[in-house]
Amino acid sequence: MIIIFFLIAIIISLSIYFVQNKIVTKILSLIFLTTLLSITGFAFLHLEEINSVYFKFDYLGILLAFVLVILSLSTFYHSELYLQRHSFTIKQEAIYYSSLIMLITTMLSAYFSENIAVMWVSIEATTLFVSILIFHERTKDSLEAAWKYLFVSSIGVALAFIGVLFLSITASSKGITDLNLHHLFEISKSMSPIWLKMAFLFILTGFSAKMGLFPLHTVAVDAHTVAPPPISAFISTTLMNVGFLGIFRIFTIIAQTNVIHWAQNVLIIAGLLSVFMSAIQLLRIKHYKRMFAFSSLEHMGIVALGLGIGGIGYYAAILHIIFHSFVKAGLFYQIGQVHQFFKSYWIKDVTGYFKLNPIGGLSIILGLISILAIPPSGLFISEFLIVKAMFIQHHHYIAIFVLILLTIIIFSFSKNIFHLLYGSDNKDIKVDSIKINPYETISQFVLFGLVIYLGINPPQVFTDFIKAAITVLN
Amino acid sequence: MIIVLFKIAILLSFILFFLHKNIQYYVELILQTAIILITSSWAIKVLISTTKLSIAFIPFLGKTLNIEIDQLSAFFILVINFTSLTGIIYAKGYLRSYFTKKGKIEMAWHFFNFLWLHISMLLVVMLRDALAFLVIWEIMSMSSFFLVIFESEKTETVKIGIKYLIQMHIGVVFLMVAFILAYVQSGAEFSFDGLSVYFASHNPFWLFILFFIGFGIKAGFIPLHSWLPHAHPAAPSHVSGVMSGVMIKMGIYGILRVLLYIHHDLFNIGIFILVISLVSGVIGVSLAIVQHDVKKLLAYHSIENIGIIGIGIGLGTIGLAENIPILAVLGFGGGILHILNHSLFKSLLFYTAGSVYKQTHTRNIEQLGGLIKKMPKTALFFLLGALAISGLPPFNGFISEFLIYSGMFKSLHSAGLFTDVIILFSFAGLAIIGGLALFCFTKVFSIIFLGTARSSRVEQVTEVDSSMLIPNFMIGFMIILIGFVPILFMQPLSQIIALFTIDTKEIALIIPTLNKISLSSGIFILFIGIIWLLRSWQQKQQIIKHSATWGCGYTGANPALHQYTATSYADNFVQLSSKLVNVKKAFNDFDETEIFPRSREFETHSSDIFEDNLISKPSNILLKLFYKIAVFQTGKIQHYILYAFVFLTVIFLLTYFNLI
Amino acid sequence: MISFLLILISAIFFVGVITKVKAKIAARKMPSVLQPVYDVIRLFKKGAIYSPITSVIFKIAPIIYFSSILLATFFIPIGSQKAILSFEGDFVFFAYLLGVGKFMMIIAAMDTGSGFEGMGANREALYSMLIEPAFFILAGSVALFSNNISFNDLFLHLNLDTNLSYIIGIAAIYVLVYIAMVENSRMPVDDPKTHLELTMVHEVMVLDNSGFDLALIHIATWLKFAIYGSLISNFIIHSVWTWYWQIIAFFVIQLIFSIIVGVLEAFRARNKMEKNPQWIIMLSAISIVVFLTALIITQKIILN
Amino acid sequence: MTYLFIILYATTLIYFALSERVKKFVWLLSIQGFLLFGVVFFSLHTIEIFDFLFILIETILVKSLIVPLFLNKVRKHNHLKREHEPSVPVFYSIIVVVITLILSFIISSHLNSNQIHTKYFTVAFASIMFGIYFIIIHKNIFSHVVGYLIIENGIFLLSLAVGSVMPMMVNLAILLDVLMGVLVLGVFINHIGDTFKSIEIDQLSKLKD
Repeated sequence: MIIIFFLIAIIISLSIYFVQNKIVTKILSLIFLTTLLSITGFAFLHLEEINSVYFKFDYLGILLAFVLVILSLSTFYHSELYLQRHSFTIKQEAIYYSSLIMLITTMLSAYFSENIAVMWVSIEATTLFVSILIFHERTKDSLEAAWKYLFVSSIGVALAFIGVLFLSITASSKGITDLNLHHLFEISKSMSPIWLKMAFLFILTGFSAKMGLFPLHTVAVDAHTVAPPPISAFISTTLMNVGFLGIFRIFTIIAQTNVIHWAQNVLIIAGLLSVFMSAIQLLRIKHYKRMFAFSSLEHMGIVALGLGIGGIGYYAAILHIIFHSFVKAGLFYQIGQVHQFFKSYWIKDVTGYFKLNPIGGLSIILGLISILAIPPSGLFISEFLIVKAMFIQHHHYIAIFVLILLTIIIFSFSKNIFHLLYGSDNKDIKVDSIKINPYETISQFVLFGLVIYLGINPPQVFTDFIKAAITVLN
Repeated sequence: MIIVLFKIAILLSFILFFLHKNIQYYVELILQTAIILITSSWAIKVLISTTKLSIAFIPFLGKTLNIEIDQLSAFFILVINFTSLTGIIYAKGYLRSYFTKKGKIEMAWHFFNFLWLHISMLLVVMLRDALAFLVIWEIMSMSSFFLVIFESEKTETVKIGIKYLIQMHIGVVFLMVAFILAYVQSGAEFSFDGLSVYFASHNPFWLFILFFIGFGIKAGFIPLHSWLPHAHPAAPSHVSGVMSGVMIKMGIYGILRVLLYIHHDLFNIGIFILVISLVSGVIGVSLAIVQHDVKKLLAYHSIENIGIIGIGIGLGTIGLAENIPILAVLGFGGGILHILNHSLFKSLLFYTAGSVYKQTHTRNIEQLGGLIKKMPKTALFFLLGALAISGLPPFNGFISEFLIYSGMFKSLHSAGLFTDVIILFSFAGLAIIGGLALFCFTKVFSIIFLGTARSSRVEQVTEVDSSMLIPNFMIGFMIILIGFVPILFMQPLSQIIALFTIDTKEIALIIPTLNKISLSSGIFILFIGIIWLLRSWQQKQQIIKHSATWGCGYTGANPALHQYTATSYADNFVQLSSKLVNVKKAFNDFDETEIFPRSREFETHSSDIFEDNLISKPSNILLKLFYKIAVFQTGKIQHYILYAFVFLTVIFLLTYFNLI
Repeated sequence: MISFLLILISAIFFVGVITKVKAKIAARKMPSVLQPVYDVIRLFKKGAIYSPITSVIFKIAPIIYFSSILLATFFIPIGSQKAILSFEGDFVFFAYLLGVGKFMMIIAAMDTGSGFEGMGANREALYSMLIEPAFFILAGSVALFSNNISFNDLFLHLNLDTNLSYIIGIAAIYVLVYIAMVENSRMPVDDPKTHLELTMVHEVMVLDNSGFDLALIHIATWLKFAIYGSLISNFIIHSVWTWYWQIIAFFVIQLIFSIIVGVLEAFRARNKMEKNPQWIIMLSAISIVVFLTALIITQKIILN
Repeated sequence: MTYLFIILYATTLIYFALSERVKKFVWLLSIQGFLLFGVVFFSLHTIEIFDFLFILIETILVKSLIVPLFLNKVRKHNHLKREHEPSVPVFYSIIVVVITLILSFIISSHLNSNQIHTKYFTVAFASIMFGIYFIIIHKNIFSHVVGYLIIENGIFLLSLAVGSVMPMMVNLAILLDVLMGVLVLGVFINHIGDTFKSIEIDQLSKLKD
């Protein structure tokens, strides 16, 4: 079934690439979105079922897939706006759409892949397509960023592969030749801890490039700087979820053994360092998209901490990564609008936005509140749960340290955002020349509102899914 | 069902964004009035029928969230409603000048936040579930933050706003940690009621300190106050009126609410509260004296009054601990009554100061003077507020201070040695605070309203229009009512006190005294009236001449040149307490080569030593340090790879040596 | 009621006696004891001059000042003669009532927009602020000592029998005398008869008052003296004495008090202005000693 | 016999550390390819034709012919003669290589689990570590790609260490990785060379804070 989806997707993207016609592109992308929707629905109906050997519709995969669907809809919408407002050749647009479709497809296969190797291959593939998209604007900076992203991700993927090999070493000793997760589960108890540790260490380090976690978080930041806003929205949400999933899968295997405590400590170290890095780097920030990128680093660090702490931390981590996806995407769409006014992402150029575009300003304010995990944002609930978990597990000092860092992040983040919103009116900008339709902002409001709603009053099915997703951990 | 109306009113707040500029205000007014009516009806019901109210509100994280109103909540609901009402009425006139500058959405955003500040304050006192409380608490901070930065054209305002935001966040972090610790160590439900389980089995002191810091930042106890003197001046006056009038009281509410659950080892807590409050009172008012910005001055006075409230609460707590009912009753009684009183006269003062600012466009009192002739009503209301806040009879400020005093004096004999010494210091402190307040408000009133103009700003000033005077009349009425017939408020007060201590018969004992006070106040007014009549009768026969103020024979220059300024008025106090208030004088002295001296400027700046040394310096050091070490995003690929390599090796080694 | 009348009567002569004593010591020809009364009557017959700078505050202030002090006299008992108004904690009301009067006089002085009066006003404000604690601590210690918190009962049950309690009495009287000096701004805080405005406190505040207002202010000053005098007398008069003894004692004490004031003014030089604050704070220190003594008497501090 | 090839492979690493000419890097890469073929060839117990062909393609064809030739094209296209001084002097690099080798020997002997063939593991590990080190010390993105390839070779050896029981799919994955990686990276290098007129990393560090 899912194979069919892949085939359709590949066909669509190839035909877009070769036909290079706006209308056809639109139609085909709509078709693709419908198929994406239908495959996700299909997955929802066939919970926990193995599909075509290497794929499985498990709870976490479906949750993230739904996030992917929602964000794909909005991203296609905003990509359309983005491409309208910049003058690109039809060829470029075709490349843009075809690679975007391929990116979504590969990400979906990464979500649903039940075999470590397949997941690894799909993640490898995402690197290729996303770097094409990063390079979309064909500027020097975009070239540099794309190169960095491509190279460092490849190194990361190579490292991850080493981890996979280590895993297979102990697996093969138990007579498991394929790397299907459910097989690995069965033998996980009897795996040799030393190899598991090596495997986890390398996979964590490797996929940290994707997840945007310390140590390989650096290139994701550069990618955000130059990528088109809709793509940045993707890189820092669904693609990071892909990396998270990669780490999460191996973590679930380890969770069956007593290596778990070691693994959790490693995750805590990585998480703390990530939050610390973003806290200190945000003090020097000069560019709005980089600022958002570093905040993604912070949130990924918190997610890692959530996994590392355990207990309700698991639940909170999943909750957090989902909420973060929505909020961060909304912010990137909005910063795209801001760019319409100021033609720049540099902090020094951008100020007094609230006067120019009040509705956009409101959405930025709402996004700020949400991303800083200030109530009523749902992220507050998840962060609160993580802190609670820290205290329950007697990680008091970690909790205090993290809270201090978060305060510093709030300071530098809000300082820059309020510089964007308020401050001296810029007379040189002709507002009437810019046609921002207020309705473009609706998608952001919907995303933020969704986060608030899911945080304050999550529907039963949502919580059940998350609970089911983490049952393997405890 | 009334709760439904309440929900509808809350939901309707979002309509504001879709309305036209001119009707936004009225819709806001209607919504707020509706909310006021609804909540007040609940509060009054609770206060009349001495029961508690519990209503299902909304689903929250799977559970249903209840609105719970006991006497304490009811009292605060009424206070909040009254001040918010006056605030919104005052806002109409005050905001008129901004209508042209601000866009539709901006105005809507302002009104939305004002409404939500009101709603969130109400919910803060009505919710018990800890998580919901934290959420609504932070919403309160956020909405007030956006109200503070209303005049966001000034970058200074936004800076101040961010400082405020950060400190509020630190406060909520403390609260969160406190709640979590209680939850983790007691395993009870995650709410205020769960605290009682913890306090029953543990030593309450340290957890209470956490709560106190969390709430104290909002209340503005020294040294947690440093946001307050900046935020209040920056905010528009109707906002600072509401913020200073009721929002900072939410901190007091929290402290009282937590105290409700502590039943043992109260003595240290009482001492702690009392000491902090005395410090806040004395230092707050001392710093107030040296301010030239009228709203900043009033902000420091809020700190002082929070101190007085704290003194009452602290004494009450000690009374509970030492089992001296009279001290408990009158301490809490005075403290809680002072919450109401301060909300009244502080908002009155902020509104009148705001009117002055609106007409003269300056907050620096050194440029004002003689305004009583230009805006007499405002002046008289300011005088009323000044007398009341100085705790002078026959106004309301005196009543609450009197309760605290008589509590102290009555319990002197029965209390132990240590308590006696504490009480000694408390009433000495209270007396000093009273004296300093008198000093301060004689200064600020006479510099703003009396004498002659100190700058040209004052010339074209006229009285503000009636819509900005209505709230003053309302508040003035309340002030005088409490001042003259305090017994009206004793019955509800006794119910609130009953939450803290069982035997409230002392409150009955105080009734005759209060009657006597009302009588004396009556006689006082009577005397004034009679003598006034006598004089006007006497002056009918005599000739009344008008001539310039006696100037030691010299009448040439403009009297404004040699009349007293705020600086010179405060000077002899500044000399006394130079260490504390550290006023810096900027003046370049004459050098002997200078035969014909050029014109010179003389100006003084006061700085808050607590803010400088406890807040600003440490945080700046930390930020500088972090800024220095933030060098990891070098832009060179090989460094990026290096991080991964180092990470791998470090983890590997740690694992190898079994460190993790 | 009786106590009220007695205070009024003593008030009439008080200032006269002081001037007489001073004149006697300076070996000058002495005016009649009733001279101040004549002055006041003269003032009542006069019109008034108002500065155009002044506002309604300036007109209302003397009236409020006078009425506050008049009302204050209502709270003062003499020996077993009850005060007209009395309730628990009435001395708090008493102190704050005087505060109202001060407040009004200060802003009235500022109202004239004159440098001199501003000077006087803020000195007055500072000194009255500094004197507050002394009064309250003293009242507190007496309250602690006699377990009563209204002037009536306080002095009724104030039985100075043990030796220690005499210390209280004496110290209290000492403090009260000087509080009276500060409150009425006499020597050593202020010299009413100086001719340099720069060194005045109270006198300079009323430079612009005239006629009726000035008369009120004068009478208020007498009353203040009388009030403090009767407070002092209450420490000596025993409530068990028969009423005529009490009255006689009262007048004697008032006389002695006024003579003391006169002598002080005659012999003692005025403090330097910047010395005044610490001198006033010294009074608070002494009253703290009184408080400690009271603690000893009530056996809260056990000494042996 | 396998040992000989492995030792030779190790020596190539030393030569990598030694050499400064970009051309030489390419040569060494192709040599590594041949050596890898040798390693695999002699480690195969029973020659199944399909396995053999696959290995042949993977090592000889891809690793020692296609990739080096392609890299050479890229090198010519960007007129790369000699690498600038690496940030660490050659002398130290050699010491590092030696240390890496010794370390990897120690580690593998420390592991000596029966689950892997430590003889491969040793060199594989050394090669991976050295690859990372190689990237770190060089300032030129072409050399970075070379380092990447060294790592890939190491991974190839590692997969051998895992044993021939590994599924074909994994080998496939490596192949894809190498080809995709090299081709795309090469294309990008050319792009960069055209746009920046140089492929020194200093040109490529605009994006930073």
